[in-house]
Amino acid sequence: MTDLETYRAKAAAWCESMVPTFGKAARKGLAVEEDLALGRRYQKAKFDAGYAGINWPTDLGGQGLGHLEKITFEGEEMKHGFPNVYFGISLGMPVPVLMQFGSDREFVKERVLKALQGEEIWCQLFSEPSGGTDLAGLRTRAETDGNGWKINGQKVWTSWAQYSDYGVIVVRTDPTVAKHKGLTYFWVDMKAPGVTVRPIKLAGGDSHVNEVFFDDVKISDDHRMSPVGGGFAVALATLMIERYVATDSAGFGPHLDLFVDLAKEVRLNGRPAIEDGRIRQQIARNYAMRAGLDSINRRARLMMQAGMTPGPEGSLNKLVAVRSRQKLSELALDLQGTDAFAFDEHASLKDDWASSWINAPTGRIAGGSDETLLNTIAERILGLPQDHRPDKGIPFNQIPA
Amino acid sequence: MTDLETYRAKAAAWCESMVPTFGKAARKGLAVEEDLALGRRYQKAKFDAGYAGINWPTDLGGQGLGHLEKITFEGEEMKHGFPNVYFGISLGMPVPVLMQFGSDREFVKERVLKALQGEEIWCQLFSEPSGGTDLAGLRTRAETDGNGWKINGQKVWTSWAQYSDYGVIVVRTDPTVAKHKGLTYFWVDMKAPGVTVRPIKLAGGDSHVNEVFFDDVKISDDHRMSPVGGGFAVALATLMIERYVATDSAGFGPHLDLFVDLAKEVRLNGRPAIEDGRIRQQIARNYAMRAGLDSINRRARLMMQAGMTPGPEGSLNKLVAVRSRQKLSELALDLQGTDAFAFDEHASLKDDWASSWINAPTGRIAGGSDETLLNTIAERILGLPQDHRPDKGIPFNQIPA
Amino acid sequence: MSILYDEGQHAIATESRRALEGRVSKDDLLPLLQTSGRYHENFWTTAKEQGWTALALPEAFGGLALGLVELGLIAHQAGRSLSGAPFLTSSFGAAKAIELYGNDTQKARWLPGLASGETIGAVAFAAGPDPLPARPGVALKAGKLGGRAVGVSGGLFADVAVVFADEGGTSVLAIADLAGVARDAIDSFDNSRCIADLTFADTPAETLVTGEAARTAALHILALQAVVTAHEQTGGAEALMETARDYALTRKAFGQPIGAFQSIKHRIAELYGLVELARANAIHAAAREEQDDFIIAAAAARLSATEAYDTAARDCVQIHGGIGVTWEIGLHLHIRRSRTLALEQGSSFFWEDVLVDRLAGGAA
Amino acid sequence: MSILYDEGQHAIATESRRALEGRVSKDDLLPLLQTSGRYHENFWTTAKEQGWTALALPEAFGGLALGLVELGLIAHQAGRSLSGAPFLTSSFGAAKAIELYGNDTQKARWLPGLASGETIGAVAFAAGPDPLPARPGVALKAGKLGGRAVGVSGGLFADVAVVFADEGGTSVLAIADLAGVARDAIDSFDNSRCIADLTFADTPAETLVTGEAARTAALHILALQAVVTAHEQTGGAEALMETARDYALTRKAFGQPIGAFQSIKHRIAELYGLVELARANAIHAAAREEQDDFIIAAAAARLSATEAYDTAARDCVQIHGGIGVTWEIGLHLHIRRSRTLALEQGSSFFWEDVLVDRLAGGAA
Repeated sequence: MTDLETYRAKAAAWCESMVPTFGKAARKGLAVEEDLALGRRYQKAKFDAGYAGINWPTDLGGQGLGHLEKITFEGEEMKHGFPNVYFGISLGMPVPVLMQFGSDREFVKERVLKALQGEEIWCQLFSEPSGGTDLAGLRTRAETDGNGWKINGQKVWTSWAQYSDYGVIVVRTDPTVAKHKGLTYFWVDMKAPGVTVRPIKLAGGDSHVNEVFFDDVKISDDHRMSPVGGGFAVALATLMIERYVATDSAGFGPHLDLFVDLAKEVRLNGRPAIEDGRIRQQIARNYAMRAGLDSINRRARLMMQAGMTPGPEGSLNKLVAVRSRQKLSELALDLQGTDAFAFDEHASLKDDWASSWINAPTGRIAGGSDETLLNTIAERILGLPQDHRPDKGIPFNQIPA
Repeated sequence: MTDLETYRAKAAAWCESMVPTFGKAARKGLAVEEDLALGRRYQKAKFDAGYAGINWPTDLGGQGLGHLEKITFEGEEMKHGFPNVYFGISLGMPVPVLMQFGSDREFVKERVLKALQGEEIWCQLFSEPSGGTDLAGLRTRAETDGNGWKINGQKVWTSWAQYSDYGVIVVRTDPTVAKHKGLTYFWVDMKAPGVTVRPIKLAGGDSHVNEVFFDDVKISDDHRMSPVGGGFAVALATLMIERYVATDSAGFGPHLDLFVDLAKEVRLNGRPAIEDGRIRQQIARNYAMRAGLDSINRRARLMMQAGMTPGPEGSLNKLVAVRSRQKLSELALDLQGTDAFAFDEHASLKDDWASSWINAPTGRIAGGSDETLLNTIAERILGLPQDHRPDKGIPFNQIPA
Repeated sequence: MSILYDEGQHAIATESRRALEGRVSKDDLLPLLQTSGRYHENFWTTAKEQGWTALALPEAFGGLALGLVELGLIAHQAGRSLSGAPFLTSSFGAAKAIELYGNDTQKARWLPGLASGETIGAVAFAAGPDPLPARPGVALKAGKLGGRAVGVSGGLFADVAVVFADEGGTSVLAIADLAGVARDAIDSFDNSRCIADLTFADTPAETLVTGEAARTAALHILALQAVVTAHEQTGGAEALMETARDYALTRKAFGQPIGAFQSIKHRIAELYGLVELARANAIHAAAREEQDDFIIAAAAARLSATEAYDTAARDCVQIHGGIGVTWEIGLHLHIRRSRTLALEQGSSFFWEDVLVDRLAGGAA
Repeated sequence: MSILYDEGQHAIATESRRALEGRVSKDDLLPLLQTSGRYHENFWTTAKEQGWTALALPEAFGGLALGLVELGLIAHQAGRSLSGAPFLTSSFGAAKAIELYGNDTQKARWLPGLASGETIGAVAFAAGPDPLPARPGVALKAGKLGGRAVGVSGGLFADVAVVFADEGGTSVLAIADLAGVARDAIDSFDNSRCIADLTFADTPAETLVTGEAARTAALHILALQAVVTAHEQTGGAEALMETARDYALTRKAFGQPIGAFQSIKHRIAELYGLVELARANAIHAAAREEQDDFIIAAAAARLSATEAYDTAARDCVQIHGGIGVTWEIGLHLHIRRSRTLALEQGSSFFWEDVLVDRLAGGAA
């Protein structure tokens, strides 16, 4: 066995051992708050076993291993449905950015350790009501206030803000310059006076995203994580990290095997559905698409292993996989006919077709809509021109609302 | 029987009687020039029988009947594959525009009569190499020359120009104003000195379109059919007429019955293809789409009959039907496997899948690409904003090339 | 569309639209999702008051003797404003089965109530994936029904059901009073449809049609309902297309309305095409009720309408971005409804097969 | 892609691209369309000179002992520049059949010529719609072949064919010298493929495999060829995607490059996605030649590649507008080739069935 295979075997064994305490069965029927509490205990267990911050520096509580060990562990972990969803964004984007750009290193170390152990959660305050795809168009502002700053405005779509202790935030500090030049990046205490979090209920019924209101929220200048006016670059760095978050060729929906199983069970036009060309075509096409994404992902891993930078084709996963998951889930409901009506709001996206279907629109929009992803591919990879943007280069406060 | 049913029956009988002389069998193996000569005789026969210019005024040689009689006759006529393709554009757009905008009425009458009898053919000189979808961006220019004008420049995609006696043309007479304001509309003698026609061979092998070069072509001012600078409006009127040219829910390709027949003949995965869900799905989806288009067309006819203006949904035919014909033709080839290789360049689009397939791209582009049609629907019907057009309002000679 | 609506029909469209827009709103509909066993009573009261329940039934039994074209107009408007109960279609289906295949006693017993809307009808043909099973899950024996009908829309409140059942190996279309029948409410993603599993146990039932004719009759009833549903789906798709357009005109990104971006405007233009094709096929099918080609026309209408509503639901949300997936904006009411209606009268797979069997002369 | 190309493999890609770009152009290829019975001799000479014919064959018979991965690299480049003859795939298929299932005498007789390219091989399995018919159209009886193999790519010039035939009701894979066999050139939409109907009449042939094993062997050969073809299709799709991008950058409408319109730029971005998925699957399949899951990987590669090339051919022309459908610009060479390659190793229908049979454990 290679070192990595040994590592995988050990990780698999540990994950197995956690199933009785933290697995799907243990979580069944828990209210969100109870599940979160269980999640914090799971995160602590991960930390104690050396599976938290796998590729983070040891002086900040990490394990000092590589990206490959991290995704190897995650590959094993995702098989069991542990309650780790509350920490995905926290440890995925804001905390790494804090590690990179936080100025007070003692403070940083303390926060990172608490986040790794599930004691504290961080959120990321980027999107605003006025512009989902247009990050640089944000309106939340910070004005100087003595030696510090005073924040006013509103963020939206902030995942897990209701359980967060801290957040990273991009705000406008200068409305008189072009829109992407007047932004600055801070961290904020989510429990500070003037911060109000209001959960947003989503189409599928859950409420993991929030509106966050800032009403004269005062912060000192040591909360600043970018030069004044230099926040856009740090925000982009955060988004780049987002790209490397685990991919899933099933589009975060059920595995194709489950569709094959369904097609074997159900009859269509008097024969098993698996014999029907329409179903066969969907299975074959989805298999080919997912196999392609898997090969791209495997190649990216091999490249990282060889010390190379993976190609831009990794960006296809989200676009292609989630969009096709939506249609496949619809088809699975069609196959079930009137049996499909029975619906469990708390069923898992990964093994329930109705749940996968009703949450698919959220998946397609979160982390970049299809249109945004296509623009990115066209412009960044293929060198095609940017769309017309009438607000380009115009001082922010002169752009018509 | 209603009057219209009587009319249809009579038209059907006449068409039947023409089959021995002008039908598919009679045309088989003819060179293009021979087929054109046959076509001229057919057009004369139509004129003599009272089926040319059905809805045109009687003082110009027409029959003075309605649009309904016209499309009724055409419905019968199209069943037989007569050699009428050479006169479709001539009598469809330029000659009607001449009737409407030609100033010398004696001249107009003479031309219309000759065109109706197949003696003369008119073409329409609009598109230019620099801009397929951007009519107002044309560069061919006419400068004043004594009392008349002198034309220089190049047109392209001009159907049947090589057999045309006359053409209508839009040219730029003032490059110093915004691009759609400096255009003027003329007719030209295609045999005049300085006119050069060069056929363009198309992907499918035929050459019905041409490049036309104008080199100091002199015309007198009575050739003018619009105010100076007012040519864009007349050009648009021509294009509006184009919309009402006969529609075909088969996208000008084979009827769906032929696909059903094919699916009954061939076997797929060990069973007749007609039993395969993939094939059934294509048949059903195409049937539903075409049935919808047919219903829209029938309703438009009923509205005209009732003296009303048909709705804008008639514009869907070209977009939807031709695009889907392309894929259906591909599938038909797939179904034939290695039998599909045998290819007859002269086979008919209406009953040969390979011919339909290889000419489909031309069909999708001619008369407005998908993108242009979608823009038109979005802007004209739904009121969505125009795309960004950087050249809007800028004097033509100041637009960067 | 091979008919032109006449003045009376235009009036029905206008009047029903006005009535529904005033009385049904997403604020009423959203709470219904979170509980099973409730429907939008105001919607159903409106339907009864306006005579929509009576519309397509014979005058002799309190009906208005109009037809599928007129009922389609109502269904279109109900689709636009998201009707709050499934009975318009299910009661119509049950009533038509009784009108076409019942005897005078049966008609006299059930049709007046169904016409007034006081009686609610259900149609229980499907067995899970199969809208018209070769071997139904409910059996008729000596005038009594036994077995389970799964996922019956409106079943929770229906007084009478037309049931597709098995009687000693042959099919039978039967009618049953549901008074004593056990119903289990299904918690569905679209709860105002009042979907229930019906458990028949020695339930008295009367035969309407038996044998191969029962299958033909059941398909005819299903097709009638499918045409009503196609209008409802087209209405829903149309409303979503308009919502998407309105949003694209007002919402700005990068300094211009998002409707100026071709990815958005072309998507909406494609929806326009799907809606118009669905509309044309739905109206055509409604006008062919009495003709030989009715099943073909109904299948085409059903397929176009399902495609239009499914696509519009997907795309309208996508055009809205984040706001589109919030509970409060209520677009998910259409997402849910589009899927319910896609399943209720048989999936697209079923109608594709029905259509192709007829186009190909019965192959497969 | 589950392998990374090594340095040698990168060199093969670069070198073959350079060789082909210098020697094959649309000006050579266009005239070949208008006559049957001619191929691009310079392409084939290059293939022989560069050792591409020998690439994946054993050293003992003059081969270079490289594999499908390397041959795939060549095929990708041939697809980019539109190869002028089909023999790279057909000779490889015939050679592999002989290498894997032939005896020493057969190998010694045929492989050296196939490796040098002096001998041209063909594979005659299909009967019209069926790439691997249950009852082949050619029969083997007492060591002689009779019957007609329809639409054999390369058949017009092949010296030897591997034939899937019927022998008294069971399948057989046989090898036949084509010296005396009658060939009728097919006038096709892609004439440089040298497609012919082969009429066998008392043609001596030797058996390679019989019975169920013959079918398995034939599918394996078809899969090997499909993987080579998938690379060629991916290359063609990639070239079209790049052509579309380049055109969108230079062509202007309404005062800006048409690539600034989202309908154009998103279409090209979608092509990018299709090409990368096809590439990933093709390389993966090539690397799985010796593994249990080879047929699955080959089927996935084949499906992705066909979709990518078909779509790229449709869209690239559409993006070009009128100029795209002219004879001279030559995009129709890709339109034609995309369809030829989609048909040559069995249509997508066939490979969908092959794939699903395996994923579902042999159902249907």
